[in-house]
Amino acid sequence: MTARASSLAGIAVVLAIGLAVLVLTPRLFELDVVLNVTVYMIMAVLALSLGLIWGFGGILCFGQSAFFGLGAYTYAIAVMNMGESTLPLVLSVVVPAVFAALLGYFIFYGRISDVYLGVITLTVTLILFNSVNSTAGPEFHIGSARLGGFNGIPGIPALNVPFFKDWQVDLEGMFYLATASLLLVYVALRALLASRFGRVIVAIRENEGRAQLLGYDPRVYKLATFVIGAAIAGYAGCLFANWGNFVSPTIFGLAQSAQIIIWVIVGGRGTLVGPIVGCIGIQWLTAALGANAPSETAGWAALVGNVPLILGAILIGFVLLVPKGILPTLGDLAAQLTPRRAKAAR
Amino acid sequence: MSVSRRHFLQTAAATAGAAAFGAPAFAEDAILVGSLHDLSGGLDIYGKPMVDVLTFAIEEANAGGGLLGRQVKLINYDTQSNMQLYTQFAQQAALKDKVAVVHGGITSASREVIRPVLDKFKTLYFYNTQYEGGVCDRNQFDTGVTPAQTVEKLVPYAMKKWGKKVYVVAADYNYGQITSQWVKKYATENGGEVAAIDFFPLDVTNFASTISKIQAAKPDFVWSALVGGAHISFYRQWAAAGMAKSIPMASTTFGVGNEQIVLNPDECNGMLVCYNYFQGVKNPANTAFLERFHKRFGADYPNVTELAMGTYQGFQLWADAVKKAGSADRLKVIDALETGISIDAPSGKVTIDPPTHHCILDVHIAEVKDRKFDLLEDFPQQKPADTAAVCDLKKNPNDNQQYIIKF
Amino acid sequence: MSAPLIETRGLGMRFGGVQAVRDVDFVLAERELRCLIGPNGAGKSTFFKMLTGQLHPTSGTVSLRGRDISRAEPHEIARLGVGIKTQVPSVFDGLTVRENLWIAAARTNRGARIRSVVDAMLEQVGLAPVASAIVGQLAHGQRQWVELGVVLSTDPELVLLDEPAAGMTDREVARTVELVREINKTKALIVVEHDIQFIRKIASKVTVFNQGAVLVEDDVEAILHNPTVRDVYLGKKVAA
Amino acid sequence: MDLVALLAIQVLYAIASLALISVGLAIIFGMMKVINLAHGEFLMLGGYAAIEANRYGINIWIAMLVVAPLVVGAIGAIVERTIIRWLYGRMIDTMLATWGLSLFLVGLTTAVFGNTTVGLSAPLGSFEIGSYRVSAYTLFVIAVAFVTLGGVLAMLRFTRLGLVARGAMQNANMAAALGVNPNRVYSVTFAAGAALTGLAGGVLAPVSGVFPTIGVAYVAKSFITVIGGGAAIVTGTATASALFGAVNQLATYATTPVFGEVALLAAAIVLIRLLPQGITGRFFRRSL
Repeated sequence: MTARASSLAGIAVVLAIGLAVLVLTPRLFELDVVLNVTVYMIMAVLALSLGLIWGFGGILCFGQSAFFGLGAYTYAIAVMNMGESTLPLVLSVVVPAVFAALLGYFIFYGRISDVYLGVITLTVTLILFNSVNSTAGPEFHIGSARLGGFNGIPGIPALNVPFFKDWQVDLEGMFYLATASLLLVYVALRALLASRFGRVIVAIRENEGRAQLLGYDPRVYKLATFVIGAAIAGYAGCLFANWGNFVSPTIFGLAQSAQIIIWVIVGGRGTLVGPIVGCIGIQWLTAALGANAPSETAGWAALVGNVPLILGAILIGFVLLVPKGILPTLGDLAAQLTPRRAKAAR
Repeated sequence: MSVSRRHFLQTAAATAGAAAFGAPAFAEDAILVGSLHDLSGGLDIYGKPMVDVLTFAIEEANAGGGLLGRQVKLINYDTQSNMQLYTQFAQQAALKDKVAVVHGGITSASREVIRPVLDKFKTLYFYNTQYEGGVCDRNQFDTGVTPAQTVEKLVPYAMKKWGKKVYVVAADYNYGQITSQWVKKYATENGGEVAAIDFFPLDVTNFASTISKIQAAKPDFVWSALVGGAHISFYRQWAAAGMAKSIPMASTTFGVGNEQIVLNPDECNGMLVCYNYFQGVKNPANTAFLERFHKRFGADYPNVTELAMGTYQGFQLWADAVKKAGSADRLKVIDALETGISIDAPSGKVTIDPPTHHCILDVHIAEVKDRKFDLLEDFPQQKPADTAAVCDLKKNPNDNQQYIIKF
Repeated sequence: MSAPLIETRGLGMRFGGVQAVRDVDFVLAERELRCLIGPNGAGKSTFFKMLTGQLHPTSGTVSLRGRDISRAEPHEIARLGVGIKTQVPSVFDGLTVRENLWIAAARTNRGARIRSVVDAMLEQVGLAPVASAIVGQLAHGQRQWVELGVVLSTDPELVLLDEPAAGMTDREVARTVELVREINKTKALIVVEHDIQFIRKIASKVTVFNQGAVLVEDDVEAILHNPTVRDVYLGKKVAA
Repeated sequence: MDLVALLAIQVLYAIASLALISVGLAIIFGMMKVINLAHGEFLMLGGYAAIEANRYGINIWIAMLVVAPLVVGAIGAIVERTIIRWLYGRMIDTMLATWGLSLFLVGLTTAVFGNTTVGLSAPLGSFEIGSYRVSAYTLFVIAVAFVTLGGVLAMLRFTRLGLVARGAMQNANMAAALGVNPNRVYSVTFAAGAALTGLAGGVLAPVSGVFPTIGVAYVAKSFITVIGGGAAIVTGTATASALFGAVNQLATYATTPVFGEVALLAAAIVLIRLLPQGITGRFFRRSL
């Protein structure tokens, strides 16, 4: 079947690029690039989690950062208490997943959908933000880990090889772990989407009523998708806490939440590579603009060196010129150039 | 494997370069100074003045022939009030630009993000903001004031002036939490009492119910450790309720974000503050500094803030140490700084306290008056007693943490 | 005798102040083919929605083989073997024809069986040539066939068809008639249709709805000659 | 007794300010289904407009009540023409575009005004309730909120413009049939929503500080209020503000501002769970 062949070819291309990044980055670039790429990979895992639940599950979650932050905080608190990172790693996936299961049950079985769902999830992440943000006092601690409020939790111990406490993952190891995680999550999601479950969630996104009239319970499928997305986001949070050895409440904030959505829109909904591309692109752009800030704060330099101004203008231009997102637009372009392949590419 | 290979390539390239152009060429490169400040996002009110002054200090240094005969170059990062970027840019500054020193970090949160990164990659770090004290790290120097230097002076002064009962409103983060404990300590030690301490996250803008709680408590004065743009609403709402006239206020945060300019005089006149630097400090160094600075940035430049002056002095201390060490090498510069280097800064004499890596400096109590500060009393050469109680880098050079000072 | 396939007792649905369906007693035997007719707004679609769980009746009960399903959710009823083709084609517009059928077939089949069901269904509804086309890009008539295929792919025991011939060409109508007969060999059907010629061709018992209630129930020819029916429905239709 | 009166004023004020910051968004979202993430920046611009106008010698009342809405309304019209116009019916895309716009406006404002802006202080002085002193401006804000909501209601109900707007939002073709250009209606509606937001920004400028990034503090709260209110613009905004404002202020009074905020958010979650279409999705259905 050509569709399957081209889809396998697509996975192969992505894997090839991923492996090339994995193998070549540390060999070709300085450590600072490696560290930057590490955080981009981690954020791309986060982008994939929303890419799944929104792009394929049709669930517009405005609070994906809630699960990301929960994962990061869970890891931080657990590892500071336990010292050994195996269980904390597991918890950083399980806690957000359980939280998502409860929240998802509340949402999907309460028939909350659409923009209302977006507001509920946004509200939840803001509650987390407000709550964690007000834990600066010394009385707020879980075990030996102080929550730190606005200041966050610094000095989070790094992951160790499971069950070998003294065998800690170093910076380069973190790069390999993050990149490999991204590739694995990508492949796992491709497999998930090719499975019966994956096809059904896409069908539910396309036409929930019809899917239900065929005997599928949309609530169950949406809930499961939501939980899977939360687990992935939580894992990304754990990696993030490891990357900077640091976590603070802004991880739950509105800006972080909106950012994840923007990665997915920019990259293209309904694709998996899109969110990755969108995420890395925006992250790179933000860092590149900030890294070249002119120190002059007056006149034209103030405009040119003004990060939000430029980033904002780029986003606006993007919506107007590339409304479908990068990946689908590239797909259309390719389809126009090679009309015969167009069908297979779908 | 990959590491050694990369190093091999670099060494090979460097050797080739040296062979072609002669090794001394490298020594003539500019000395790089990294700046990590928020120039956008919510904290830019603090970051911009700091970067302005750093730019100015470097331009001055270069106009005077540079350091060790080399030009100084500013590598300026806008961290956009984003913690993730602090990490990324600290890594870049250390690894890619290989700067000789990083000046930066505004909140304690950002400092605790930068600090381990620069420790790990062996890059000297200057933190130039007033903060809660307690950081003990041989790689870091702190040029801002800590509570023992300011709160200790301002609390008794205010109590003597207004009375013994104080109500504390503070920003809900490290600095606010710790500062309010210091206020409580000094108030009780001076025979006063703290009616209540209320904490507010940095994005709170509605203070109506707090204001009525204060009215019910009837304190002799209010202590504000509020911080940031949103908290300016407190002073506004306080004045709008007619309280500015009836209950006075003291603060060690007011003015750091130029609140005295943002607010109208009748909203904040008479408030007491205590800092290391005010534009009105009388000494020749300050007069000369202001003249040069205003020439560069215009006479209408709003105000050189406490944090900006901390940054200026931080740069000068570092520059002096580089001259003294005859090198920009990290360990040599640290050694030079640890000799207790001292400069005649616009705020007065500023000396590095070797055991704590903090500064011995003058502090002043001043009163807000018509968008400016009127100096009331000077306290020369205050030691960082709080940090000194827990930190001795002479004895334990490998100590590396932020202590929470118990008292 | 065992319970009928579908039985409603005193079924009613009220929307605010409007009684859309009132007091309907309706019985359908296994493998029966029944047509529903009635003017627009007579409550036929609401009645269908209550049979499939899309609406929960405000009074009365629906039973499927003696089991009360009045409060059941649509997917539960679907799993009991009820399939519906809605008035406006409801399909997965962003997916291909084959994927549409796959989703349906995968509900009741596993593994390689799914594919053979889909292939057979593509033949049966005549969509094999456009199997890889995106459904949203097909013509209205073709989407009707897609929906029929989707419904039949789950192999239901009761098929509800809401105006299956609407918007179809004469040839397509003829094929639909054939298909309905074919389906009726193994399954029960309820067909809502305005086209009397169509109903005549599938020749069955007819239930006439009017103003939310059952007006009369009889053979198709008898209905056509029933004066009351003429008045409320056919008469108007003819006049219109 | 003093305390009850004081608390009543504070609760009313919380409700009024919530309603003020939300009503413009309610119009833009409710009538046009545009998720305006730059809403907070519209408020911020209203504040700057009032401050700047006042600085150039314009009377403070005119600056807040006239200049602020006019300036932000004009900005809204420009934004609609250049950006939103191309995105109708694409709710998600409007979100990305207005997020970009939000960043852009923050950056632009910082570049133009710097970040040390002299603010406005509240006029009108204060009055006493027993042993408490309250800003008289608080009462003014409450009054403005009432008048604004009343005005919008009257506009929608009694004017031809309101009728046409409602028609066009429900069905663009119908408006076209009435001989009205739906694009015009969208423009005017968006500008009107922006103007009301500018008014709120101007009126609140003396209460909360004005600085480029203040918008973040407002946008989530307004959005939650609008969604909680449901389809009806005025009734929805009013009822949701009443609920959330009261919960927020009472919880704040009983505990801390953080808890007040959390209580507001929790109330929003419970509300949407109980009434998945917002308050006016269930009650006051035929209201505006």
